[in-house]
Amino acid sequence: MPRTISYSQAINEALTEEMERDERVVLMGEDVGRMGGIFGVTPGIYEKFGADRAIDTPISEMLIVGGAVGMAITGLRPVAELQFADFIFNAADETFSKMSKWRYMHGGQFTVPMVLRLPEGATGGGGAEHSQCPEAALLEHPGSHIVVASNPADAKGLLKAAIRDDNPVAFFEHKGLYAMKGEVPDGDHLVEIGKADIKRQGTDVTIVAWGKMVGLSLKAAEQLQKQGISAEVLDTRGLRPLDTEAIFASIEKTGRLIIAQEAPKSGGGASEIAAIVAEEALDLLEAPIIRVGAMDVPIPQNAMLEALVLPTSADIERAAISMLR
Amino acid sequence: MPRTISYSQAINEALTEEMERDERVVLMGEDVGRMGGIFGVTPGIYEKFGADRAIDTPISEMLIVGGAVGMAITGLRPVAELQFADFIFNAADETFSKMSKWRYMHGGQFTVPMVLRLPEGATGGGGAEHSQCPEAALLEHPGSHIVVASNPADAKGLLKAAIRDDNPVAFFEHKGLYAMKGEVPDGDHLVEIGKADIKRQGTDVTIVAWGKMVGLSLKAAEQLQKQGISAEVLDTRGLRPLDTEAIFASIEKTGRLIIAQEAPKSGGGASEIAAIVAEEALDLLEAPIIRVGAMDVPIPQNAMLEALVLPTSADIERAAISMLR
Amino acid sequence: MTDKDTRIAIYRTMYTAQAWELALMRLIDEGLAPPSYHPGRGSEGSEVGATLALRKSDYLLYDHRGMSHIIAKGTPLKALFGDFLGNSFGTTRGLGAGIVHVADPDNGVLGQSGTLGGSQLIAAGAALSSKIRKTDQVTMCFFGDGAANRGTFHEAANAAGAWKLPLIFVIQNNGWAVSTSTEQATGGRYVDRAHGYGFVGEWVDGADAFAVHDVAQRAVDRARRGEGATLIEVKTVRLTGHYAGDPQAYRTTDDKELAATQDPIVLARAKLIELGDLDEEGVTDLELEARAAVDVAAEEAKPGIQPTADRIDQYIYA
Amino acid sequence: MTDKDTRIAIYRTMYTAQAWELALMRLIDEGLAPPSYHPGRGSEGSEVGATLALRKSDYLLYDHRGMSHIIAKGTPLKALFGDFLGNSFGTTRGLGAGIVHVADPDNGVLGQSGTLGGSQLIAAGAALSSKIRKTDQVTMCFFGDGAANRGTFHEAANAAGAWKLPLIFVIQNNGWAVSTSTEQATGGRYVDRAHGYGFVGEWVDGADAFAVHDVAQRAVDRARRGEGATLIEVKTVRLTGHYAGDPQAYRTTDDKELAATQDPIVLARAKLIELGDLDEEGVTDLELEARAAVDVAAEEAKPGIQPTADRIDQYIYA
Ligand SMILES: Cc1ncc(C[n+]2csc(CCOP(=O)(O)OP(=O)(O)O)c2C)c(N)n1
Ligand SMILES: Cc1ncc(C[n+]2csc(CCOP(=O)(O)OP(=O)(O)O)c2C)c(N)n1
Ligand SMILES: [Mg+2]
Ligand SMILES: [Mg+2]
Repeated sequence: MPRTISYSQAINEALTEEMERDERVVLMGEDVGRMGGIFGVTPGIYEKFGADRAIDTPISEMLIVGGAVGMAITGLRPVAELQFADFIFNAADETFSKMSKWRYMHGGQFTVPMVLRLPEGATGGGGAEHSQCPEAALLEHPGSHIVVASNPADAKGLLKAAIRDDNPVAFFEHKGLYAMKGEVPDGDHLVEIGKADIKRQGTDVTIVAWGKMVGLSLKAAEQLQKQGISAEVLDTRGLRPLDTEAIFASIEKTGRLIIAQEAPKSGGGASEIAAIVAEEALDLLEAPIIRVGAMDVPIPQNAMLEALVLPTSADIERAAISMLR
Repeated sequence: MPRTISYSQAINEALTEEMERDERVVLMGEDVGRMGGIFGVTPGIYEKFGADRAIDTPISEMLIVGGAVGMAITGLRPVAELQFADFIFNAADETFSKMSKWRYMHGGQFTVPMVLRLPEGATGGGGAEHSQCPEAALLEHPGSHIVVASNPADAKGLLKAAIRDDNPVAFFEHKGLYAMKGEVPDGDHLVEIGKADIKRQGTDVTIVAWGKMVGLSLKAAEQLQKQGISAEVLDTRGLRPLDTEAIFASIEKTGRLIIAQEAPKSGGGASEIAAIVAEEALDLLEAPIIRVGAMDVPIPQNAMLEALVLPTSADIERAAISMLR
Repeated sequence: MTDKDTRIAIYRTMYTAQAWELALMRLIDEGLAPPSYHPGRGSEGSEVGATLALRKSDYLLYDHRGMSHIIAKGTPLKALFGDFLGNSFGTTRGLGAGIVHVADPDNGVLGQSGTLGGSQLIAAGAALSSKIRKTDQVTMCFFGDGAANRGTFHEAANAAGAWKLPLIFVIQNNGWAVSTSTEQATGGRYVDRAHGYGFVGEWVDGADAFAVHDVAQRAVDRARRGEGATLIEVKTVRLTGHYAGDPQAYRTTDDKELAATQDPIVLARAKLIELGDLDEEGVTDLELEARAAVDVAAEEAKPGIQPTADRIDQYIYA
Repeated sequence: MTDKDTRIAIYRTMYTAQAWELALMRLIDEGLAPPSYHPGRGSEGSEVGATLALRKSDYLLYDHRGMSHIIAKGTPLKALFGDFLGNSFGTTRGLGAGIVHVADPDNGVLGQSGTLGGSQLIAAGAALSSKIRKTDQVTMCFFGDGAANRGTFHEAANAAGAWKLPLIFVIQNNGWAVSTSTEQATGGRYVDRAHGYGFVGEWVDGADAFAVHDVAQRAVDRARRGEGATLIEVKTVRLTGHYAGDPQAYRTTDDKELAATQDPIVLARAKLIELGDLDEEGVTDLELEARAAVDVAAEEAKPGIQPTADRIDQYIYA
C-alpha cells in the first residue's frame, strides 16, 4: 500500500534504491555527501555508500558535468547535481555539447548514461541567479531528455527511470516542492519518461504545465470549476520527449490552450509547445493560445518583487476566463 | 553614393569608424588583433589602434565576456568577440547572467555598454560545436539586445548602432555571409536596432527570417513568384527587440506565416515568434504556421550530411506551396 | 608595518562591521530582513585589513561572506541596512533585499556575481580597464577557498599574469565551502598557485588584521607601480555556520572551538592595548561610538519605502 | 632511459604518422578529404613519445594537432583515413569527416571535444572512473598552450590534485595558439602550475621523442601506483601553419626557421643511427615499410561508402 512521503524523500529513495541495485550508479555534486545536500535531499547516502559513491565535489560546475560525461563513457552511471539549476549556465558547453552530443558526435560509439539533477525555481529572495527554471535551454541541443517532476510519486518514478535510461537526462527538481507530501506506490516504482499525465479531466480549456506549475494549475482549475469552467490539466512531466499526442488529444476536447511555466514568458517551453500546436493542431483551436509565465525580467532579489514577477494560479484563472468570454 | 563592399568589410568599417569616433571603444577576442581575425574580418585595426585597443586574448571565453562586462562598467565600451558563436556556451553565465543582468541586479547603477560579436552558422564541416546559430539562447535572459545582420549594409549600420547603444548587444554575424557583397551607404550609416525590414513585398504568404535565412527566403520568393505565389519577406534583423507590429501587419496582408531559421527547428527564435503570433494574432492566420529550420540533430561533421540537415530555400518554397494548396 | 592610526582605523572598522552584523541579526529576528545571510564573523581581519589598503577610487569586488569589506570601502551603513531591508535607502533602492547585490560605484564597489567566481572575471576586466585608461586604480577581488576552484579564477589569473594587471586576489581560506573542507576539495595550496601565473603569492594569517594590512599594502603598492598582480591567501575562520542557523553537523566541535580562539577582533583589541595605541578606556569609547553609529544607521534605515510594482521593469534596459 | 626496441617503435610510429599526414594532404589536394586540418608536423615527438607509455586499456584524450597520438594508441590507419574521407571505414563510419571526432573505445580513444578544454574535464572524469572502479587504468590528456588557459583546465587539475587521480596532462607548448604567441597570452610557465595543484610538473623538449617517453613513463608509473597526477609541459614546434594553408603572416621567418631545426623525426632518426639501434639501411627499410603500410591503408580506405540520409537521425538517442 502506498505511503505518504515528501518530494525530497522520494528523490532520496530513488537514489538509494538505484544505488543499491546497481553499483555503477554514483552520486556527485557540491555538498551532496557528508552534508546530505544544502536542501537536505540526500542525507544517509554518504553513510550508506561511502565517499567513492557519494562524492562531494569542489565548486567546479564544468567538472561536475564534464567529469560525469567522462565517467559515463567509461562504465559508471553518474547522477551529478548542480546545486542550483541556474548553474547549468556555468557548465553549458558541458551540458549541451558534451553530455547531450558526445554519443552522436562520435558516431554512436558511446552511450552517456548519466542524470544531471537540477534544483530549480524561485523560493523567495534567491535573486536572478538562484531562481531560474531553465528547462528550455536544452531544447536546441538534441541528445538528452528533459524531465521535470511535479509531485513525490513522479519524482521517485521518473528519477529511477532516468537513472536506468542509457541516455543523458536533465532532471529538474523544484526547490519549492521538496517539502510537498504525496502518496508514493511501494516497490520498484517507475514512471515512463516522456509520457504526459492528465491530472484533471476537463472540457472547456486545456492547461498544459510541468513541475511546480502543475499544482498551481490544479488550484486554478478548482477555482474555475466554481465559475462553471471545466479545465483539463495536463502534466507534460518535462519537455523532451514531449507527448504531443496527449496535448493534441486534450485540445481536441477543449479547443483552448493555456501553457503555464514558471520561467519567463519568452524563450521557454511554453513557446515551443505553442509553436508546435500552431503548426500541427491549429485547426483544433477555438481561441488564441495563452502562455502564462514569469514577467520577462531578471528575478528580483527582493522577495516582494519576486512574488509580483512570478506566475500565479490567479493568472492562469484569469487567462482561462478571458478565453471563455 | 553607395559603395559595394563585402559583409566582413562592412563590419571592419563599422569597427574602425566607431573606434576613431570614441576612444573608449576597444576590440578584444582571440586572434582579432595581429592576425585580423581567423575569418579575416578585423585586419588593419591592430595596426591603426594598437595592442591596447585591439586585444588578442588568451583562449578564455569566460574572461572575454566577463572581462568585457568589467570593462564596460568602468568606463570603456568593449566590442568582444567569441571566435565562434557556439562558444557562447563556454561563457553562458557571463553572457546571460552578467552581461545581460548586471545592470538590473544592481538596481540600475551601472550601464553595460558592450557588444558581443558572435560569428555563427554552418559553412560545411564545422561540426556540432562550430556551426550553431544560438540566437534564441538569450531569449529567456532579458537585458540585452539580440541582433543579426543579413547583408553588408545592415552589418555596418547595425554594428555601429550596437556600439553606440548603452545596452549590451549580442551581435550575430553569419560566417557564410562574410564574403557577401552589397551596397553600403556612405557616411555615418546607422540602422535602428529592433526595426524589421521588408525585403520584398508580397500578398500570399509572409516569410519571416533573419541572418543568412533572409537570402534563402528571397530566393524562395523568386521561385514562388514563377508559380504565381506572391511571398513577402520580412527580415527581423534579430530577436530582441522584436518588431511584432511589422510581423502582424504583414500577416494581416497575407494570412500565412512561415518562419525560417538556420538553428534546429526546436528551441529557436521561430518557436518564439510562432508563439507570439498564436497568442496575439491568431485570427489573422488562414493556415497553420510553418517553422522551417535545421533538423533536430547535432550538426554532423560530414559536410554532405550537414547539407541534408540544414534548411534550404527549397524547404521554404515547399512550405509556401503546401500552405496555398 | 601599520602605524597607530591605521591600526585604530582597522579595529574601528572591524568592530563596526561586527556591530552592523549583530544589528542585522536583530532585524532578521524581527522578520524585517530575509534570513538568508552568510555571517562574516571571523573574516573581518582579512576583509578590513586588506580593503583599507585601497583608495576610494580603487575597485572592490567583495564576496558573500559578511559585509566588512564593503563597510571598509566606505559604503554608508544606512545604505547597507537599506539593502537588507529591501527599501529605498538601500544602494539598489530596494531591488535587492539581502545578500549579493550591493553596489556603490562612487566608492568603487562594483557589485557581486551571485554565481561564485563571476566576480573574478569582472575584476580582471576592471583592472584591464584602468590599465587601458591609464589610471592608477587598483582592483581587489575577494573570494573563498571554494570559489577559488572555479575555472573563472584560472582565466582571470592567467590574464592578470599575462597582462601584468593591477589586480589583487584575496582568497579567504576559512577551511570550508559550506560543508566541504578545503582538503577534500582542493589540490595543493592556493598561495602556490600564484607562481604558475607569474605573479606574487603571499600567505597571511587573518587572525592578525594588522599583518593582513601590511601584506595588502605591499600588493597595492606593487600594483600601482605597474608591477602586476598579487594573490593573497588569508587564513580565516568561520566562527558561524555557512548561513545564519546552519547546524553544522558536518563540523567537529574541536574545529569550532579552535576557530573561536582565532577571532581577529578579539586579537586586534588586545594588540591595540598591548602596543599602547589605546588604553582600555579609549577602546571602550571607540566601541561605544561604533555601536551608536550602527544603531543610528539601523533606525534611520527602517522607515525606507519598499519598492512597488512599477519598479519591476525599471533598469532592465538603459 | 628508453631501450632500443622502444626507440625503434617510437621512430616507426612518428614516421608512420608523418607519412599518414602526407597521404592525407594528397587526399585533400585531390578533393577527397575536407581541407580543414591542423597538421601535426613538429609535435610527433611529444605525441608519440608520451602515448607509447600507455597500455591499450589506458584512456587517451587527444588534441586537434595532428594524429600521431591516436596512431600511437593503436587506432588503425585505414580507419583514420576513413574518418577524413567521411566514409564507412572511419571510426565514426562517416559521420565525422575531418578533424575532431575520431573515437576508438577498444583502444581507449575516448574522442575529442571540439571546444578546446572540454576534453580536460572528460579526462578527469575518466580518471576518477577508473579510480572508483579500482582498475589500474591511466588517462592521458593532450592539449596545447592555448587550451591550457581555459578554465576547464583549472577545474580538472584541481580535482586531479585533490583526488590524486591517475591522470596525465600533456601540454604541447608550440609557442602559438593560432596567431597568438604564448608570451602574449600566458602568465607564468605551464610547468609551474602543477605545484599549485599538489602534483608533479615536468618540462621536456619535444624535439627529443625519447626523452619525452622517459618523462611520460615515469608519470604513467606514478599514476598506476596511485601516486596521482602529472603535468608534462612539452616544448614542441609548429612546423606548419595553424591549419594547412595558413599564410602565417603573424609569424617571423626567424621563428619558422628556428622551428625547422627542431623536427623530432629528423633528430630521432640521427639518434637511432648514432646509438647504433639501426644503421642507415635499417632505417630506410623501416621507412619504406611504414610508407607502404600507409599507402595500402589509404587505398583500402578510399572505396568506403559515404553515409546517406538515413544516418542523420541515428545515434542521437540510445
Ligand atoms: C557557481 C556557484 N556554485 C555554487 C554556489 C553555491 N554556493 C554559495 S556559497 C558556497 C560556498 C562557498 O565557499 P567559499 O568560496 O569557501 O566561501 P565561504 O562561504 O567559505 O566564505 C556555495 C557552494 C554559487 N553561488 N555559485
Ligand atoms: C573553447 C574554444 N575556443 C577557441 C577555439 C578555436 N580554436 C581551435 S584551435 C585554436 C588554437 C589552439 O591553440 P593551442 O591550444 O596552443 O593548440 P595548437 O593549435 O597550437 O596545437 C583555437 C583558438 C575552440 N575550438 N574552442
Ligand atoms: Mg570557505
Ligand atoms: Mg599552441
